[in-house]
Amino acid sequence: MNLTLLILLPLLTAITILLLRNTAQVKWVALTGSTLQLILAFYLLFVFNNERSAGNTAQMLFELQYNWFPAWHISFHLGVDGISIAMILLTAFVVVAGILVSWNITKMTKEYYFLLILLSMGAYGFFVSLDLFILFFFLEIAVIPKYLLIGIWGSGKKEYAANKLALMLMGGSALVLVGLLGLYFSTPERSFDLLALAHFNIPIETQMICFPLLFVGFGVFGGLFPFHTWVPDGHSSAPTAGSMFLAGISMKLGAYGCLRVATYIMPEGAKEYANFIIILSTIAILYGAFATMMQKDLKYINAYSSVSHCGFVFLGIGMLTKTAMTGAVLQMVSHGLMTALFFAVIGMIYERSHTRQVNEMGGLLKVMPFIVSVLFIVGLCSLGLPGLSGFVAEMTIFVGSWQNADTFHRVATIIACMSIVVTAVYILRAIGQTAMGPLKAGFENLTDATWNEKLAAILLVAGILAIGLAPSWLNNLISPATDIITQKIFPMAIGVK
Amino acid sequence: MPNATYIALIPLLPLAAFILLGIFGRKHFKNSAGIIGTFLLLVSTALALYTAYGYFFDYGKVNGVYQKLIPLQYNWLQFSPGLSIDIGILLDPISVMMLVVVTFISLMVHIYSLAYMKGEERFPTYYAFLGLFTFSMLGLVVSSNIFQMYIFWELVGVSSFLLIGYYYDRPSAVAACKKAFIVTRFADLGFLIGILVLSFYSGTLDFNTLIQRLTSPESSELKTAVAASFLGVSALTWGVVLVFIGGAGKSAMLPLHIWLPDAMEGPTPVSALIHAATMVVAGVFLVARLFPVFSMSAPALEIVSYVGISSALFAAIIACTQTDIKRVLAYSTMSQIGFMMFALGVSGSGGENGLGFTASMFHLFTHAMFKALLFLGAGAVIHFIHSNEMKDMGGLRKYMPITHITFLIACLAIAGVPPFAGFFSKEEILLAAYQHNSFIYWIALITSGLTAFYMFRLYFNIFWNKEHEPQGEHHHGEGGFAMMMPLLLLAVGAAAAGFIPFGHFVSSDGAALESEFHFQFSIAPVALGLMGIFTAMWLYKTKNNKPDKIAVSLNGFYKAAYHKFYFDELYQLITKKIIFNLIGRPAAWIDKNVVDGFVNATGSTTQTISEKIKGFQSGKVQQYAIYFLAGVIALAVLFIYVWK
Amino acid sequence: MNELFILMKSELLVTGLLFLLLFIKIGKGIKNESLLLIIQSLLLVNFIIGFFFNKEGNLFDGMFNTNGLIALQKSILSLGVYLISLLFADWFKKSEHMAEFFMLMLSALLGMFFMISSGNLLIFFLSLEMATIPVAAMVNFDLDKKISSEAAMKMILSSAFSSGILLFGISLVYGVTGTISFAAMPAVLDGSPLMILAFVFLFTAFAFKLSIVPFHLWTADVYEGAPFATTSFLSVISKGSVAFIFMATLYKVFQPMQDVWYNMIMLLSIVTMITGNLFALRQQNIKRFLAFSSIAQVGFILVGMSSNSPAGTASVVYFILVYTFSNLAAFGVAAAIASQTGKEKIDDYKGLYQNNRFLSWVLALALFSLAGIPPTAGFFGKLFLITAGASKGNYMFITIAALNMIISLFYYLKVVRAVFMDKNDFPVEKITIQFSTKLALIICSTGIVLAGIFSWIYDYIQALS
Amino acid sequence: MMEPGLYHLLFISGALFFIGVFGFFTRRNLVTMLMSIELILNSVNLNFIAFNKYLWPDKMDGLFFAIFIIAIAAAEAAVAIAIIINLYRSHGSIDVESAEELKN
Repeated sequence: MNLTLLILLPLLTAITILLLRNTAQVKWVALTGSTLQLILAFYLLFVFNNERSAGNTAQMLFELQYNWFPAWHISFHLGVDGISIAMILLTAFVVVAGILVSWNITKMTKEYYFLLILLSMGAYGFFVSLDLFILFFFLEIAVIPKYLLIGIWGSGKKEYAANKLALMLMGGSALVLVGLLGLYFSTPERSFDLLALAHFNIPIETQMICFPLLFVGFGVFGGLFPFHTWVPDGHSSAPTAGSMFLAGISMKLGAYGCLRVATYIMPEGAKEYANFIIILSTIAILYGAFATMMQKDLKYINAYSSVSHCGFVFLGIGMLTKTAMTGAVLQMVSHGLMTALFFAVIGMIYERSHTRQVNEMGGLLKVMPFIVSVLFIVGLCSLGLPGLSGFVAEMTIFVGSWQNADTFHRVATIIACMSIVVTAVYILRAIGQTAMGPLKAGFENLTDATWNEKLAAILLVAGILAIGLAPSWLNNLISPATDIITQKIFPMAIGVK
Repeated sequence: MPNATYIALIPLLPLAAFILLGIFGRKHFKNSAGIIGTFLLLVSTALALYTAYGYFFDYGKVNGVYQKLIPLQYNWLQFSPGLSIDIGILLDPISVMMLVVVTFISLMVHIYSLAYMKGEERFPTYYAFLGLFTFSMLGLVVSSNIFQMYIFWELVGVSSFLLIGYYYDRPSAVAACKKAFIVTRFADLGFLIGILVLSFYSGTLDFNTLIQRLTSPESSELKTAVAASFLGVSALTWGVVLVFIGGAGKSAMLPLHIWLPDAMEGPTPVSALIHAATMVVAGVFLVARLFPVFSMSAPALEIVSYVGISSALFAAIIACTQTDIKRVLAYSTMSQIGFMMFALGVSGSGGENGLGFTASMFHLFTHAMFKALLFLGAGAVIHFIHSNEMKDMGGLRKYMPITHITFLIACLAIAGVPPFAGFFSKEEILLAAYQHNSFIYWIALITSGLTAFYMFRLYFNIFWNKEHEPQGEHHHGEGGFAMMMPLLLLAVGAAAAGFIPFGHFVSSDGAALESEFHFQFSIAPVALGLMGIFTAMWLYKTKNNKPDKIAVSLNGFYKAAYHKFYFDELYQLITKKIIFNLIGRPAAWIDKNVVDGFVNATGSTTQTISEKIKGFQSGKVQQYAIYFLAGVIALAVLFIYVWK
Repeated sequence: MNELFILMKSELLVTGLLFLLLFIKIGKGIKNESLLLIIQSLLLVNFIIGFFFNKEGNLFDGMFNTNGLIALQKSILSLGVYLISLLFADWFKKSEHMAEFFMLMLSALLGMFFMISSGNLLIFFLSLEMATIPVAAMVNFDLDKKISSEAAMKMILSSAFSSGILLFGISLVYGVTGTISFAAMPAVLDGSPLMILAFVFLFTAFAFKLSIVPFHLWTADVYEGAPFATTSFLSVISKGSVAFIFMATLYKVFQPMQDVWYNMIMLLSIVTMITGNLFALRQQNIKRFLAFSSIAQVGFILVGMSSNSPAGTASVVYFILVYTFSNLAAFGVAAAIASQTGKEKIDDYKGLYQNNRFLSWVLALALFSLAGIPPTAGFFGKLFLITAGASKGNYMFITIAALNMIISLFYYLKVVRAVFMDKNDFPVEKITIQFSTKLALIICSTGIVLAGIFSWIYDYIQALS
Repeated sequence: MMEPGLYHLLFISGALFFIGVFGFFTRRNLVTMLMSIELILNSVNLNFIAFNKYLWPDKMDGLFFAIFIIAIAAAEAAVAIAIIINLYRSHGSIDVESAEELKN
């Protein structure tokens, strides 16, 4: 399969949208484009599995290389492994759902969908790039659409939030850039190629400098503590689909970068700094959860909980075992779906009740059973209920973390585990106040979800269940890829202990 | 080997009910939901009984020892080589016994609810949740893998949450369901970490392998697990104690019991199913499942027994003072589970030593019958009276004769009066305690006296005491056939279950355990029980002021017991004051002011600097030239003298 | 003799144009509209011819050099001038002295061509003055505006002062080395203190032209006071030409002193970026805003320049091409708005998107390109500059440069925010855009989008340098 | 009478340079400032001539340079004066302080 299709299809969709005049057409084109992309993503999964079962053991499949800037040894190098496919699937799901939930946007519809599709293109491109330059290119492509989405269609202190987001992400990418250049110049042949860099042993001194730069840089995108402060404001000010994209896809770009670029290319650096990562992520997990407990705005609740959940991703990476890293990727996918769904539901509630303050709501289960049921599902997923994706991911991380036998890792793992209780507290608090209890006056006439909202919710719930009920397909997809990464860190270690 | 398909159907049919009713129930099965759910469960129960029959009498026993069979196993999630979650079915005596108990009680509750919940707006949802719960509980008991158990453990928790919160528009129900979930979740944390510890040292998550590796004396895994220690306690002990914390949370053991009384906010049949007969004994089941490993660690067993006995006593005392009938039952449940727990704690593994184990399981079995009966009976009463409070009841024996009789049977059973079921199981427990630890035995003895007292206090307060004053429509008290039938069936169970030679089927090592009946030994407990009953009769059979007097004379103690020894207040303090105010609020504050503040400060500093330096651009061309020349000179000086 | 025509073809062409204009002006028979059309087509011809008949060689004993790269640089400048002639059509048509303006511009362009080709300090100096003095007159072209003459005064006095400093430096160079020929100089440069002093003097003259801090103070005032056409000429063409020759001088002539100038450039680059950014943060007037932003951009150009390698040359030339597109697009939009509404404040742009979608998108695209956001060419330009700069291994420097991109993004976004997000009860009305302006804006936008993605443009530059 | 050496000339030229600079910095009248610039340029001329004569008598670059500087100075002055006249028209003054509108 030609991977450029994954980038070209959204690009074509975006251009078509720009050329259209009629808003209804715009919506349908966007939906068709993104649905095709979803089908394409599934097709990719299918052919990937076929290739693998046919015995193709190459690290990356469907590689494609085109010399882009030969003078700089920049090539348009694409390829996928299990991790990328997982992320592509995630993106495809979230994009379709995001487009569905924003069906009723009336303000500058064309521009809105254009930006959404552009954003998704950035994500697809990012996940298939094997050249760090184009990876960086796609990483940055996504910044401005986010800014505009928040700034134009957002609510609340949107301008502040949009600015903060754009600037902090830009700060992150500045660090990434410097780190990338460090890598680039450390190789004799001056290459941005991910695989070439990974096979070349980067000098330790370079790793010591570049690893933190890249990790923190990508970490800003991924909401790494203490660089997460754009997350709550950004998420809560963005329009529904914007929040979904931000939390569901964008934050994953950062985490993916941390894993694929920083950790994979610089194993020594990863080993050296693993403890810092663990400390930061552990703090993020628990502190994010506690901070969530005090929030009253539903979007803030989900945003802070994203900080906490993304902490798990970093924890998984920092633990440096194959299982934990697999868990980290699982958590990326799981959190992506879950948080997108959460934001979608919040958006649906907000559209009807015109408030996001939990204490102003109550008893919504009575008037909108579908929406609230979805809220329950997503809440339960967030607190790690078995059968839903969150559980699989978190448990994989915990089991993987526990494979490190020393006290430090143990303590970190236990602290991280403690968050499952705190998560339960805030999720139940939020759900209890909004969905349960006596119905507040003025909410009697609210309606339940419309077809597009139902479709979006069902799509994402299906994703969550697909991982939650039968995780092994995803696990088997991811773990060979994470194995390669950990093998590079501990060349001797095979499997557990 | 049995055919795995139909065994798998046992849990899957309730799941089917859940999916069917959960998704389509509201629209399509508004009225038929109960029938559908009940029918599916009926099939399930039949299959469970068939399985039990097959296991106990056909293929289960090899050379006189019940085998652990795994007819079905499916690799669900592979963590790393050797470490995987396998969803499977493990058949051994306790799981088969639990299959029967769970399906049977659940079926009773399903039938009972047909009448009890009739006309509820969310009737299909109710049956969907019941289905989910039954599925999860069945999945839990047949787990072949410790992680599988954890999975279903959590699912059980969530179904409990959903059912407690069934009346979601009542703030108290909402609070209760949250509390139940969070408290058990807190305990699950221990379970989870325990799993991590055990799996790390055993290198597996599979129950059989895990038990085998951690118990055979020559295994290297056991040696490392014993040798490794943290804070002076061996890793093995840590592991099992942590797992026990999980069990204690689910089983409402001290001090994690606070959710159970509140959980009575759910519909009464739910209380019967979840909070009396099945889910709350999951903790006991967990300890029993891992019993061989527990028995490798003496401190862990001690903890189990002391937690069990103190919960038993503590709950019994509180039960004597409560006036909400469901709460009394809740505390009695807690107390009885305490019995089961300490029975495990005082048990040894294998042969005669395993008496406690068998006793515990036996009590679990009989308790399920009579406690479900009690709850359903109480439900019938509540259905009639529309109140949970004793003060609104009295003299109901005339209005609800069947309920009255069955309730009485259950009370006798729990009080340990021969020949009812409770007598046999409790005797065994006391015997096991007597053989191992006399301190525990004495406490247990007192507790069983108290049990008789509070149960009959309840009984007399409901059915005797003051006369009932019928208001308006309340002519016939009984709730119809659907409600009667389960009561009767369970009453039969509560009366007769004791005669099952339980030791033949369930024992710590699979081999039959001949339990002897010691007549002399039974005198003390039975006498104490009768004493409790008569005290209750003296105090409560007719309306009088003796109870108040006693309450006054006990003053402080009574008050403390009435307020459940202030555990709720303590938890309130910890959660509201400490967690929210001392951790949550500062975390949120720090995020807003320090972390975020730093970012904002960077922004505003930049702005300020930008404002400050605007003077350089003064608009005076001569000044520009001065800066120009100054720049030239500075560069020249810098590069000629300083920076070579 | 034939060679002279080939090698100096651009210069001769421009001279020819100049004279043509002069004659037309004397003739006085043509209306502004048609004259502008003629000029535009001539400038287009000039730009196109720049790509043909290119040959490497030198004339007059090495006083005049040319090669493929230099020809390309000239083409970029010609392109810029052509775009300016298109962009500000509205203003030109209203102007009484359009022909004079073009004459001045072309003579400045001629000076720049010579400057880029110069192989000798004397030619360099002469052409530099030739490129400066007409611009001062161009600054004063809004004759009835007070600030226009103030700006012109500041410009001419400052540049005269800087010429003085430059000349003093040249005299010292001459004193120390005895030569003013670029070719002969590297052999005799010794890095003595006096030489360093001389170099500093020379350097500051370049720095003045490029608006490097602290020699930049005239920039904002002049940009603000000057008419849009002049401002864009100053900020794009003038700056570009000086950057080209500055780079050539550093790489070829002062190669032996590269340790000294590397540090100097690094230091000034940092200071320039930071100062430019900090000043730009606060600006309300769009011209002044773009002035400071262009100062910050120069800081970036210095990063690339510091690499002292062909890659550095290529990236600087490429960046200037990109910068030409981006900055001209921004100025073009601002001028279109200003010429119809007289609004030059960023606050006036609030709600611009409501009535002027095309202008808003072009402006946004231009600003994103200036900020270095993909997929615009500005991203590639900045990245190549930084990559080139990083080849020296000085990561502190690179980090500071990269972090400065954040501040710059902040203020570019400020404009974007005003255009797209802020509410305004009286937004800018629908603006009618001249066809030629629109054409130029489209060319610029296309350039912004495609110059990066189509990598052969960069490859072409790289091949030449 | 002593033959003036290179250093004398350099001294004078240096002095001239700084006088010019000082004048440029301090005078308020635009024309005077322009004259100060002329001083600077002349100091440079002096430099060129002196270097040419004393150090590199065989290379005439300095001499040519000086001639060109004079020419350029004239051109510069012409444009500058034109601008100053225009400034006078609009501001009514040729005081440098009258034109400080553009700032910050």
